[in-house]
Amino acid sequence: MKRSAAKMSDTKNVSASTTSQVRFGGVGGQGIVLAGRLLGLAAAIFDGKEAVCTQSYGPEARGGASKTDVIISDKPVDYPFVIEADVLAVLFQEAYVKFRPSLKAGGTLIIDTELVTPAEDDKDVIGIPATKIAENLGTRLATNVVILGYVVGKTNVVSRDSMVEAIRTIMKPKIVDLNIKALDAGISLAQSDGVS
Amino acid sequence: MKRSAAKMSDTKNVSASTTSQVRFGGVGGQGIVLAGRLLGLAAAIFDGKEAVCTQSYGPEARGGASKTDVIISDKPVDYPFVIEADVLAVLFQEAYVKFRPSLKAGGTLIIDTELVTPAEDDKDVIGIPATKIAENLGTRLATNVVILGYVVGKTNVVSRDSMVEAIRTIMKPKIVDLNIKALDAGISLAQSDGVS
Amino acid sequence: MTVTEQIIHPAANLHPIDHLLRADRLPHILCPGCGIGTVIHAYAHAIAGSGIDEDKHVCVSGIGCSGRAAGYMNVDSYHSTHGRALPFALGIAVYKPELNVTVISGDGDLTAIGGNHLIHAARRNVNLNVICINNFNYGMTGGQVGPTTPIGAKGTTAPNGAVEHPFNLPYLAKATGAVFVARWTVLHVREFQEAILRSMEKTGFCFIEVLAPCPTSFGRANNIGDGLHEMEIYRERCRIENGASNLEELDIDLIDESKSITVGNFVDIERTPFTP
Amino acid sequence: MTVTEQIIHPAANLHPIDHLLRADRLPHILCPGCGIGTVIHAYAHAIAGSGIDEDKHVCVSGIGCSGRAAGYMNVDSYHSTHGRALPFALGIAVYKPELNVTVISGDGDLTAIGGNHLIHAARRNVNLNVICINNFNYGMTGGQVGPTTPIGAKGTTAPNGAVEHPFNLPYLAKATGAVFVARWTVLHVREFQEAILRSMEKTGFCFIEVLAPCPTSFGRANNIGDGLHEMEIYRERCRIENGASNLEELDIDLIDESKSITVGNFVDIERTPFTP
Amino acid sequence: MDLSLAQVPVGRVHVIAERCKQCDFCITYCPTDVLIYSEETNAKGYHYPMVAEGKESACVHCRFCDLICPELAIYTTDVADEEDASGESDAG
Amino acid sequence: MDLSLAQVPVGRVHVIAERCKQCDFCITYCPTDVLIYSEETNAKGYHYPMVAEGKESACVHCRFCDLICPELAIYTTDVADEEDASGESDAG
Amino acid sequence: MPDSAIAAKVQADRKPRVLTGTHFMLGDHACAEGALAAGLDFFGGYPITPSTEIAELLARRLPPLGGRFVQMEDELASMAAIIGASAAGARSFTATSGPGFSLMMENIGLAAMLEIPCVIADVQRASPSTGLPTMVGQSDILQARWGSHGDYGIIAYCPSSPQECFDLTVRAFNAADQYRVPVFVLMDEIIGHMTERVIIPAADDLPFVPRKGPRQAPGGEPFLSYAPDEDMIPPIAHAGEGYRVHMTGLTHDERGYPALDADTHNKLINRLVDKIRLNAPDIVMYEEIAVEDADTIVIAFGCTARSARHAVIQARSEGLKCGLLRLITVWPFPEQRIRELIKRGKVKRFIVPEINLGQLRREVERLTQLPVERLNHAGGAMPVPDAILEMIRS
Amino acid sequence: MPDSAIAAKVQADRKPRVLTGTHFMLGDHACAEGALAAGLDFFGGYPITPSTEIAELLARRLPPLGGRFVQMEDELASMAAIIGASAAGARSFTATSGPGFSLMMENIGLAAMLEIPCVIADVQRASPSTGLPTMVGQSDILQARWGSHGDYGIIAYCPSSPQECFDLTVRAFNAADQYRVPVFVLMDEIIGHMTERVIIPAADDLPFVPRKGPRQAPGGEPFLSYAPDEDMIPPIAHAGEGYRVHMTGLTHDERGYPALDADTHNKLINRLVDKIRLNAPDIVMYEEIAVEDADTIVIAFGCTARSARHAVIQARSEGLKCGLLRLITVWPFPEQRIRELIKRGKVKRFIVPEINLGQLRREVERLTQLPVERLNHAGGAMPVPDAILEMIRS
Repeated sequence: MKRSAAKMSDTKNVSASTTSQVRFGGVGGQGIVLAGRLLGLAAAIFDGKEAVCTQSYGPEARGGASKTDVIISDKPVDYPFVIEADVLAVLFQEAYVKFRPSLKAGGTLIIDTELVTPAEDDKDVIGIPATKIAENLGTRLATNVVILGYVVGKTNVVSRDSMVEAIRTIMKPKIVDLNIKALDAGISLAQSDGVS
Repeated sequence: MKRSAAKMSDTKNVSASTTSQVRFGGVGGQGIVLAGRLLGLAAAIFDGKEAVCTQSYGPEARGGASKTDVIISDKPVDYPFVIEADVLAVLFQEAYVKFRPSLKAGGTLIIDTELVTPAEDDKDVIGIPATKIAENLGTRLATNVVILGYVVGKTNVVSRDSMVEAIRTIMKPKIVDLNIKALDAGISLAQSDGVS
Repeated sequence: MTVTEQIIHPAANLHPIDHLLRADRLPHILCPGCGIGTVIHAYAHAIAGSGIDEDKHVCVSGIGCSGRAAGYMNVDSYHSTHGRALPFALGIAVYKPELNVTVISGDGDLTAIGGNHLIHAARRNVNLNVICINNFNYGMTGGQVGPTTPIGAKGTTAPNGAVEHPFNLPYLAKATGAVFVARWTVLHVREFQEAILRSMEKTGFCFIEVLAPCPTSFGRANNIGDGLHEMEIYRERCRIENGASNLEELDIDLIDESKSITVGNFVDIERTPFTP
Repeated sequence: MTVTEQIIHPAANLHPIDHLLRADRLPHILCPGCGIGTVIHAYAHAIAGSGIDEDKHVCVSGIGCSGRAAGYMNVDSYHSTHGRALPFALGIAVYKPELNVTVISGDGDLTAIGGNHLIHAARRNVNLNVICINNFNYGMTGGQVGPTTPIGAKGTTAPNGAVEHPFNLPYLAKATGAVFVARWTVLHVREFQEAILRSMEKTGFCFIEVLAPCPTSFGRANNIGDGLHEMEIYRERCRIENGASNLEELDIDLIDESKSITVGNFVDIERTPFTP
Repeated sequence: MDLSLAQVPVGRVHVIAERCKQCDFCITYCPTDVLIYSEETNAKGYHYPMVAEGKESACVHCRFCDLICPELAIYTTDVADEEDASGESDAG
Repeated sequence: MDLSLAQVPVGRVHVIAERCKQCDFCITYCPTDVLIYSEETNAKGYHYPMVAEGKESACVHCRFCDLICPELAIYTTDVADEEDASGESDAG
Repeated sequence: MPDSAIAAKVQADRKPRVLTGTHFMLGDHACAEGALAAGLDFFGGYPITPSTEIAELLARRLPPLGGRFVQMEDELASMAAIIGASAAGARSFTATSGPGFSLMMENIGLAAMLEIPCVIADVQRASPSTGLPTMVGQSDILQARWGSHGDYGIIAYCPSSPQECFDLTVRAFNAADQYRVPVFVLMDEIIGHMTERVIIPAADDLPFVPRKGPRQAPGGEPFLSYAPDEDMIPPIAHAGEGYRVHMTGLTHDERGYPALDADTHNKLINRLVDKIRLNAPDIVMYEEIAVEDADTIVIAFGCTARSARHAVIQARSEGLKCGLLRLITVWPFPEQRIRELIKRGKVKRFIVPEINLGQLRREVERLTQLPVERLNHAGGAMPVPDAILEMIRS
Repeated sequence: MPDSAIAAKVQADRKPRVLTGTHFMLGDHACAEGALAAGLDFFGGYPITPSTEIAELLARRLPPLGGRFVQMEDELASMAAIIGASAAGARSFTATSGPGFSLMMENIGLAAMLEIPCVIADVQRASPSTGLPTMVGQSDILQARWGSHGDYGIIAYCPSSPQECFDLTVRAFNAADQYRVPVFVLMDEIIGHMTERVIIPAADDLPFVPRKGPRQAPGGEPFLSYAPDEDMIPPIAHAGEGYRVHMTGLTHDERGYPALDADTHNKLINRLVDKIRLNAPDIVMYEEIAVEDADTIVIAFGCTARSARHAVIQARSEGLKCGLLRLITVWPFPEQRIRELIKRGKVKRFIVPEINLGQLRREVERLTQLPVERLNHAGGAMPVPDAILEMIRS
């Protein structure tokens, strides 16, 4: 088809759509891009929602603050970046400073207590020992999935089963189980807070 | 000045201008470009007329028919190529075949008898032994100036003195005299015809 | 046995090798005494002698007088852009390894603007036969000096003589990885033809430099006279040294008459060819 | 004589050589364990030690991680386009011969896309000091193989290992005419610095290849681990042979642990420099 | 230069006059000096090679005139071959 | 590798902590093993070098840690020079 | 050993040529998968951000499928190599970004002149010069049309999603072969680095338009590589097929031989331009939302069209009479459709948001004296929906 | 020995830098003499028809005058070298034609981004690709504006005679230095290979606009290479002057340091474009004949303008109300003047003859809905006056 004319119905009550904007902030090598892709994959393929994942690259391959945005909605996602984050999860001090303003009032801020020290006046910060948990599971490389699990457990933006499927789809078989453990550790930690 | 607006008077009776279109036809290496530049130089600088000289290049450095056009007028010359030649001087058979049609009815056709054999039905061809004359002067390299001299003598499109000045201006000192001889040989041959 | 007579053929017809040339385009545009025609001629004979299906020969050229070579060969032939004959040919040779691809182009095309592709094609050992026609200058544009112009030789862009050290092409080809390297002149037409045949036999990057007269531009600028005079320089000063080991010493000095010009087949080795 | 204490300086301040760096731009963007910073550092020391007015030093770079070098040098410095650092620098050096122009760029920039300018600048013997930082791959774009990647080494565009024969850069530089040719590693920082000084003294085309770790891209792809591990490879396998005559045999094989890596100052000759 | 000959056959000279540009190569390098220039010129005005008087049996079919010719304007055939009545020329 | 020393002075180690990226070069290649990592990390989260306990007089000011450092994050001065009260550092 | 290497790769990677199914895929990867699905035979490229992921995926995927992946020494070589491979019959492809695209311009002109099909993906970044290599731009639009010297025709697709990166790359290969022309996939960094759902159909459901080959056997009458059919496209014969073709960047006759005269040139170049211009109705693609009664029409492409769509739908929900014309082909430009919309007399103004300083806007201005309002950013960021919404409301 | 060579040249050639006087001169040579008269210091070039005569003359004339002539290995190197020389303070120049112009595109973008002055002569030939190397074209007009990736500003002059080849080349060097921008002299083969009277004024009568240098001594506060004055042009400091400048093709701040963010990029690139766009009134040049009351206005440039002039004067003598707007600068395009002419309400149509398939015509169409009639030839021949006259009459 050369041309597709959208029905007017397409243009009705778009504002009714429910959309979650999730941002991961960190530094090259921490796997936050992977975290974002896992979340988006789980939403778009296994939860049947609409999802877009984007990331910002700096010139540094290492050492610069970078971010990954995931937008999840029940309607097609047009603008692919976070405008006001519902959830901001950060694993790097510079990233905390740079992206903190993008969290909407009342949004969920999650940090790794070992890697980030929030400003004194920063209220309602959820600090979790993601790195420690990952180390206890055998490798700090799983830190990204621990915090991802926490986001999932906290927000239910996607189902745990879909996350597991996403992990199985993307990751090498030999590290799948480890990462499912990391995921569940994050989820249970979130739920044990009893916040969600 | 950013902008020059021509007076309307500029646009009056342009057709009144007298213009001569001279074409030299030959082959790379015969010096027809030089012949054209000498003629244009004499007209534009030493006779105070308007003159433009253009040439056509083929892909061949040697062996292809090429031409040099000289337009001489008492008004600025706009279109720089021969449309209908008043004079056509050719030194190469292919050039004769290719450019003969560009001569206007009643125009002057000059050929080197040694280098060009005109079509049987071609009337009013002026054949001159330019190469022979040049050889007698010491080098066939002067053939181009002999035929140029004939054009000048025949048409008086520029003065002999201006031609001499042009030769002195362009040519290396040690070949100036030779070429003036060649020029005069052409001129006197033309005038001896008593045609002009 | 009868005595010889001689047969004058009409223009249309027919040299025995014409079937490998686009004979309807002859005579070609090249100047009297230019050596490029002899290279075209030798390549045609090499195709005929290669024992390889004529339809499997491909000729690629760049831009310039030598770049016109492809246009006269009656095989699949491509006249590409200035300097890009080698990557163009790489595309053909890599995609259809069954083809025998020969690049014929000039020194300016292959070593000035095309120099990067030359060293990388040699490094990769792409299966190509390269015939680099070296006439020591840019002929098509009227005789500018280039990276092969001997020091002191004149050109329109070096009216007082070239001051840049020229490339020693066989050495450059060897240093960058060519598996067959030769230098001949168009006067050494039999040896040159043999070298082309060898390059067609071999798999890998083969480089043949062939010196050719350019009477109209280089010859005139350097008082060499016509093509025959440059051929005479080759005859008088060329020294055949097949397998010469001292490639770094094979610079060409056309000006100093005491200097000899070494020609021959210099390199013939095996190295893994490029098959991505 | 007192015992040593140690002084922890605040971020702003101040290494003794900082005046030759754009210290306000430090820390630079290069990865932990990357060797490029050591090259920048060595070049700064060489400027200081050259005895040449700092204002007469010029640094030109191309594109890539190594191409960022110019941006950190507190001399007149130019970050040009990919592959064009050499002709850009030629323009400066030819127009202002009183300047001491150093080109610092990567293997990909100088020998892949920039290869033609390298061989022609060497052929002409342009008065330039070239520091070619060889980290065996394209770092900035994430670890693609290039013309210096050893056969068998992995990169994102050669997941099963590079199959192309790499350049032997000292041999290429010599074969095309460089008057000073050296290869060192960033571990040989003192010798490397001496080589830079020598190139600053000499008039003509000087080429220094310096091997530098790229832990993020090349190291990770080839299980070398971090920058220190690549430095350890240099320490274990480099053999110093100044004036080595067999340049054609100086290929680098990082993978085969039995192969040594020859480093040293190989060529130091005089040849008419390019002064058009 | 290698002008040695395999055997000494008798050759017939064939000239494609209109292709000739008078470069002199064939005339100069004929090992048995068979060739001279024609009186007449071709359409482009060039004199082309022809067999000199008295040289009618001198051509040894070494093919150098053929191979060196930049214009593909000359070649030779082996008279013996022709007597074997092999009509088509396979000088290539 | 040439790590030979001209003389054996006593050096003072200077560290610009915020530039360090913990590449390990200075610590590994210090000929007298003067350096160890700090407990604390800098703003970017890297541990930086410091003089090990008991090594306070071990630095011989060979400057290798300085020259090899990709970050210009460390250098040494000659204590003797300082006692000549030459304030400015000319390690370069 | 390279053969064994290929064998090894086949072991290592058993994935089929067409990854039929539903994926959450990076735009650059979707483009590369589209090339594979279209039957890619030869890739010649050079690393450059933000296009490198295309080459990296093909380096893994193409050789096990029997194709050839070559990392060339530079972009000039990449472009020349894909033309050469295509001259031998390969579906060939390269991917680059602005600086590399500039280096390819001379040989893009050669491909146009030789009428050798090839596909070039340009993942646009913030330009000019080195600019912001990792950040978005849409400023190669006019370069894609006019970047090589002289007049010639090309086709350029602008995907707005990873799905379109796949679909339009497949289409690009078909268009290149159908029209014997270089075809561009003009992506931008945001689309190339965006991960989203991509649905890849079954291999048999993919469109495939083969090249028109000779209708004569080799060896007979000379084959005319440049004798056009009524569609203005000549059949093509490839190296090694026995037709003894000649192709030259010089002005040439139907046989392909140099013909250095003005008339031949004028005839040839007009055909090169007209074969795209006059076939535009079959080539042009766009998507429309609610343009029927719109007094304000937003014209957008690439990532910018996503914000435009959001703004238009929002504005409609506020009762504003606006619509979106999303360009899928920027070249040929959908002149005819825009003239139709204007002729209806309902539209009062156009809004053209782009991540450049107003390149496509110029094309719209040629067609109308109605206000053409601009929303431009030189590069590094895409317009937020609210910025476009504000202009619609104003 | 090269020095002695130069000495020898000085012996051989005592001609002064400025050939004051009246000459019968080739267009290419007039361009080269213009460069010398403007104070050319460095030429880097590569042979290409029909521009080669420019390089050949400079090879003879420049070294004896103390300048540097370098024949580079290719056009990419030529362009990079003249930028480098200019960064060191040289008035630098290269000359080429279509194919070489395409190869220069990437580094033309660098010159624009670094704001390093340089002059490029493009002697246009029949294109695309190799085309007709020895025959005329005018089809690099839009490439000159859009050929490099991204948005940037340039200036382009189109001489119609050897005299203007001289005059406009002098002007090009001044404009390049005044606006810190690459400037093109867009000649065509007919003008370049035409010999006509050229009057060269006394050296003191030649305009000379120097570069704005730093207003501070070196060694003090950091010099800001990219801090613009009110005219939007920053002063420039050169290599070796002690200012420790840094220049990068990356997006940069006023100090010249990389600043990789969208806002800096947007500000910088808008200035690069606006410094030409907003200074256009001072840059634009055109010549008018009898436009005052014209209902038909012919817009032409280069060699085509000569036939147009002849046709317009002829038509006027026949009483037809027509006029000629001859463009001397094609970029910036004289938008303002054409809008003025339209606003007068007298003009009913425009005729745009060009030796391309309608490139400049597009610019006119952007400004008006009046008929813009085309007279196009793809290349190899210039329109005869009668062809234009016919259109005026019709």
